[in-house]
Amino acid sequence: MSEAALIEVENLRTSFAVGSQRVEAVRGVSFSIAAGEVFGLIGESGSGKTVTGLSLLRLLPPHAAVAADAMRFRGEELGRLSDAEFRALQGVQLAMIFQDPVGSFNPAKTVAWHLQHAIARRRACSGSASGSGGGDWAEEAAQDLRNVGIRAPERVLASYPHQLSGGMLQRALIAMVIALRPALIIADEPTTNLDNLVERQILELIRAQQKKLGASVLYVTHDLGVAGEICDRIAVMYAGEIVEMGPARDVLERPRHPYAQGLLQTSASLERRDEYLYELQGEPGGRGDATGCAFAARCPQAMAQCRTTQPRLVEVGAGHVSRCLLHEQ
Amino acid sequence: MRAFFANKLALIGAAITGFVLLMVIAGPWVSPYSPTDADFLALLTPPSAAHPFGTDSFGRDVLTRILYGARVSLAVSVAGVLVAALLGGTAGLVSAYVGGWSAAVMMRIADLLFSFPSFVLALFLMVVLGFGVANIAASIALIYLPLFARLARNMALVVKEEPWVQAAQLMGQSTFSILSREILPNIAAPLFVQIALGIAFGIVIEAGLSFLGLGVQPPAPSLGTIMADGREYFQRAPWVLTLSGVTISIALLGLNLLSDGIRDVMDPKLRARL
Amino acid sequence: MAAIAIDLAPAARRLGGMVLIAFLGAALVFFVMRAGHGDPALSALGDQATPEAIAAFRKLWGLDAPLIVQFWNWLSGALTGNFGKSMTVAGGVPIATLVGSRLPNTLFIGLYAMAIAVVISLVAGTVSALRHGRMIDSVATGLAVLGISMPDFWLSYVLVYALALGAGIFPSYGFISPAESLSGAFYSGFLPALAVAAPMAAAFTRMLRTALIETLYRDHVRVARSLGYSGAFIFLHYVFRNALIPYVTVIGLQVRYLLGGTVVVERIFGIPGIGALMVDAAFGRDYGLVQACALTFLVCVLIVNFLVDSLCAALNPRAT
Amino acid sequence: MSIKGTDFTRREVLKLAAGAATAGFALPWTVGGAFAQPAAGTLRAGIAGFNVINILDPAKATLIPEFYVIYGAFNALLKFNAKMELVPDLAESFKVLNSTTLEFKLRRGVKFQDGSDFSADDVKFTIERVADEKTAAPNRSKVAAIQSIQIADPLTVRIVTKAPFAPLLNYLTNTRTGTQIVSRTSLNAMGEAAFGRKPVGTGPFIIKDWKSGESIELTAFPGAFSGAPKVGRVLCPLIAEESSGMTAILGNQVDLTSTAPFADIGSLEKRPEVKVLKQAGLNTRYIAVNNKKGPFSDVHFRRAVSMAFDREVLVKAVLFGEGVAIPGVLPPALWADPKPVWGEYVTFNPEKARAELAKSAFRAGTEATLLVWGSNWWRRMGEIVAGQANQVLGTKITLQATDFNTAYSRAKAGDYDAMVMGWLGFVDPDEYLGEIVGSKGFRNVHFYGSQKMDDLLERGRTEIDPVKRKAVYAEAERLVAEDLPVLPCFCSNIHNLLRPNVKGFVQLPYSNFADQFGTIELG
Repeated sequence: MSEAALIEVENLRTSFAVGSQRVEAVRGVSFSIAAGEVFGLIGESGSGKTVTGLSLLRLLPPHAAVAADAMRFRGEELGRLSDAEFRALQGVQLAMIFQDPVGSFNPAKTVAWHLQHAIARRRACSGSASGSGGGDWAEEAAQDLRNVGIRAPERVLASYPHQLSGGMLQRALIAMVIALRPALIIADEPTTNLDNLVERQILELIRAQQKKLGASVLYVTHDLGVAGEICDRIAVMYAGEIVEMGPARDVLERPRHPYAQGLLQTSASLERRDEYLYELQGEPGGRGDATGCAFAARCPQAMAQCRTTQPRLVEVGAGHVSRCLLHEQ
Repeated sequence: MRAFFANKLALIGAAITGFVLLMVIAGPWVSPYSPTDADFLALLTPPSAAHPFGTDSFGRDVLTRILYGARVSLAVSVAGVLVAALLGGTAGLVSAYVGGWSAAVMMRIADLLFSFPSFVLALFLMVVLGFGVANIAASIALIYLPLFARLARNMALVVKEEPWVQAAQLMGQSTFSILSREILPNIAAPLFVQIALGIAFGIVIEAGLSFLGLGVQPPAPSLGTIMADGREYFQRAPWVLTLSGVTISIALLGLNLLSDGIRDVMDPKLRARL
Repeated sequence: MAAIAIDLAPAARRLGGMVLIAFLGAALVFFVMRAGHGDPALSALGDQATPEAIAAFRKLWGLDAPLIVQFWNWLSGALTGNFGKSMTVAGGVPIATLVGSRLPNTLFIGLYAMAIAVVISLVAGTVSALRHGRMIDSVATGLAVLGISMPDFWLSYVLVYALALGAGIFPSYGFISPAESLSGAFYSGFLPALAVAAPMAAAFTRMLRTALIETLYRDHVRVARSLGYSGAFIFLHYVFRNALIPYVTVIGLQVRYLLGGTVVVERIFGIPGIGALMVDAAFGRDYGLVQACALTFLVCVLIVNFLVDSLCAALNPRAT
Repeated sequence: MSIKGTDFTRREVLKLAAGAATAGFALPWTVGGAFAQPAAGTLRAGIAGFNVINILDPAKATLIPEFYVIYGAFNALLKFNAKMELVPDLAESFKVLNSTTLEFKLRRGVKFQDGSDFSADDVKFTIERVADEKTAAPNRSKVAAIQSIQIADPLTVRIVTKAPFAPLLNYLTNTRTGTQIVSRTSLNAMGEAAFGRKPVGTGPFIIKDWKSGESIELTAFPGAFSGAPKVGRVLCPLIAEESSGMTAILGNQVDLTSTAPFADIGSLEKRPEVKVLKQAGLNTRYIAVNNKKGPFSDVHFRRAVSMAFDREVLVKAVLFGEGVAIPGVLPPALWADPKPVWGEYVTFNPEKARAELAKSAFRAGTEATLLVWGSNWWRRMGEIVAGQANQVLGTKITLQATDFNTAYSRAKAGDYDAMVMGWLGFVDPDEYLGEIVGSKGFRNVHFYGSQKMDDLLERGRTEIDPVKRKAVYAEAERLVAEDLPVLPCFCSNIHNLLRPNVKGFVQLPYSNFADQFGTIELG
């Protein structure tokens, strides 16, 4: 892992207590994100990509257990921080943009209230006047909204969440997160609920803001097209594991793992509006034998040994790894 | 069902309610005493092996009277609440689904009844209509009628818009069949919870009225009349008021825990989190 | 001006509806009361009433007029604020004076009970919601259910014997009107208010707990966490603030039971309130007084409902 | 995946709870302060078991709690002393001029509470007012026998009756008679309605403040002819429930109560914080029956039921021993005769009861309704009578609980079979027998009319000689036990509870109260 990495995760394991059992949602995930890099985490629903993000931010409920060999932010081990110490990082260093912009806002408060408190928090953390701008929070809030492409910030500021459209709210939410000037933004499918046109705008917005602030982004999505547009590097997750990781271009143009290939084919098939949609067989996220490859049961290229041997991540290109026995042959 | 068993309080409530019901149903048969046969040689004897709850001012076995009394209290309450649920529920359903001015009038009447403080309404009716079991049940019914009407109406208004109801409408199902087959089953759960809660509160109303001397006709015992009686000689024989009071609390505790449990189990949003 | 008129229209309509309901209720009371047994003359003149005395009494109070005439007389008086005089409970005292002197006591006990219930439920509901599923939640929930399971008249007795006659901390009987001494009213009204409050506290606690748990898991709370806001800030602005609407609604609904409960404790503790007055009036067949008390209760419930609805509307930005 | 993230730490929870608690409790408890104890020199005399006082004009009052207060604000010409002897009060002396004329010498220098002088004119005014039909006084019948009232001089008044009228002296006492002397000038100045709220008498206490249904406040009248009271102020809370009266005195919220629950007398007598006064009271409790219709119209049926219940059991279970069984309607205390004659039909005897039933037109299985009302002990009375009668006779007498107003209006209308009934506080046998079983008696809701009884009662009214009069009423009582127009049950003790520091209260059997306040001292 490079010295310049903003965040490094090694062997992250997250499990949930369900009844008397524990269900593993993330099973040994390792990655790192460099400063200013957009890192994509791709997979179907239930693959563990969202849990990975939430684990990083300590936002999981009490019945979740998070363990990792290392979780370093700017070289500092996050696991060693107390809740109070960690809270000092939340928002101002590590922030998250959630999937559902409508639900992300406190319905009883105006957009202005949200921005005001976000700005106040940043100022409190960065030491009163030193933050960019200083001055009146309302001015700054309006500027933040303008930055995310809102033309009439005064109206939006005065509005309650239910009075705004989803796209507008997502912009406002991004503005709120940006107002905190975090070093790492975890974006959890922020465009899923939006229509196509707005999705493009939001993506551009995130990219632009990220560049402007020099922030890193952990972009969680199931949409390969989106990932290709915004990400520098990509990790494909399946059943709680990273099955392929590498530069976005490499992974999307030459996927090596059968699952990644399947995903890509589905996506392409969707894009071409094929009469017969290409589909991965089997239950999404379903795990095969605990002893073998998680994907074996659904894998069109599965071999006998796939069910008995756990594949390891193997280097398949420059900075490109994949977890498949095919590569080991 | 599993969620229900996971809810310990609900289980305790079910156990208590079951026990109370068992005692109320079987107790009078098991008891060697009659609730009305007096024994003037054994007035106000303290609890003993022969009379676990002691005797009252007539030398009657207090435990036996409580068992019979609980039966009366429960019956009065159940009757009142069921009538309220039936009439109020129907009124609410009809007004939500059919509408029209008669429905509007029904809801205004419900509003009117709903504006009376509950116990004031009951008390007033008892004084004017006369005391007695039927009138207590009627009072309880009148107190609960608007509640059920509103509940049924509000829920039916929501369910009415559901696609399967719309589909049934398009398929030309009769209004009655839509109400009974499509809407009612989907609003039944909260109604049941309200019925359980209502029965508990009905017992309180009965007991309160009887406690003030406005309730059940003597010599039939009810929990309230036993308590009222016990209050009169509390200094001398504290067990009568105390034990009947504790009994009513236990019965209510069971019913309340149970209805809480049912509600938790039936509320999927809450269930996911508990 | 026009704009204001438009804004006021719904409120005026509501107000009109309230007045209508109140008078319909009073009419109901009027006719039901007269359909029942009993005779005010017997209450006023008592066991020694002679037929002549009864006839004179009926004439004096206009009870010999046709029912509809009596109703009209009452209604036309009531609409102008003249509720007549008491027949049998306080011979000749204007009913408005009677009700006016009693109302503050009932309101005091009611509000006191409400305050106790709110305080208890805020603490118990908050703690059990935030620690839900754990020991303290079970204890608090259990206590809440126990509270509902103690009918007010029974709890009154327990309190009198435990805290008044037993421990000697509170008076066993009697009430000092808040008009006389506010601290005296708080002190002497504590046990009755507590007896009324307990079942309500329990109901409020359960409602608050449910609403808080529900809100606690809404997305916006997690978002607030992700921004690093403090627990107290999040609880106050994100959780509690949004659980407030169902909580306030339930408080409004409970007013019906609250006012009912005051009737019982007023009698047991000897608090001169509207409830006790109405019981006496009903027993004495003091028709006008019963109607006035019923009307007062109705108006109280309607006002509280109106306030609660307004508060809910104010709390809920969607309503504006 | 529905993973939601939030959890509050223990410390946060505690902080929030503490915050909520202080926010809430700060409101009521900042006032704190001590419970205001009434000033020294105030007697707190609780009227327990009643909470309605409707009017305090003696001519119009009917309820016993009204008289509790009237006793202290007024005087009558006569009163009873501690031995229940008739003694002069506003009169200085009286003498019998002839069988129809009484002459009263009035006390000199008596002032009304408004400062005006008391004279013979007020006596004439008072009694004529009660007798006037327009007043519609409930006690009119008590003075109906009076032909004229003559004022010989300002301090001498003669009362002439149409015929000899034996009860008259009793009817001029400060009891439930309505003949308490009111001030003509005050009443005329104030008007009837205002006088009913704030009456003016000669008694030791002035009615200062009256909160309907709550309390009555009295202040001492220093100019009272009976001497200035020793306590300056009396507060009479109206306590609806007798048991609340008891908890009030145990909790030191009152100093004195007008009544006490029968059941608790035994245990209260053992407690140091209260003193229990008790004696046989002037009252009578019976089962009123409808002599006009239903099974009770049959004298054999009445006798059968009367023999089917045990009055001793009633005393034990209803009164917890606080009273005596009686064979008629007269309370034993009225005649200082503790051993009345027990006739056959008022003695418990199941055998004879069944034999008597056989003689009647009704059989086992006969249905009847017994109305009960009021506090619990009245219900218990009905329960035992009905229960025992049903057990012995096989009848089906059911109870119907209701309130007094309903019960009494039904009784007056003749719409009942039987009801529990009783009267208290009267001092003349004619008030009991005459009104209850006399054919014109207004308490005769039984539709009983017997020439023989009426003749006896008339003799009782006109017989001035007390010994002969007593014999007449003894015969009337025997007739009651024979005809059973009502089914006699028992007479109960009367009780007052006092804090130990209350001195000077003399309990009288007619349920007196405020008449003693003038002599009460708080130790």
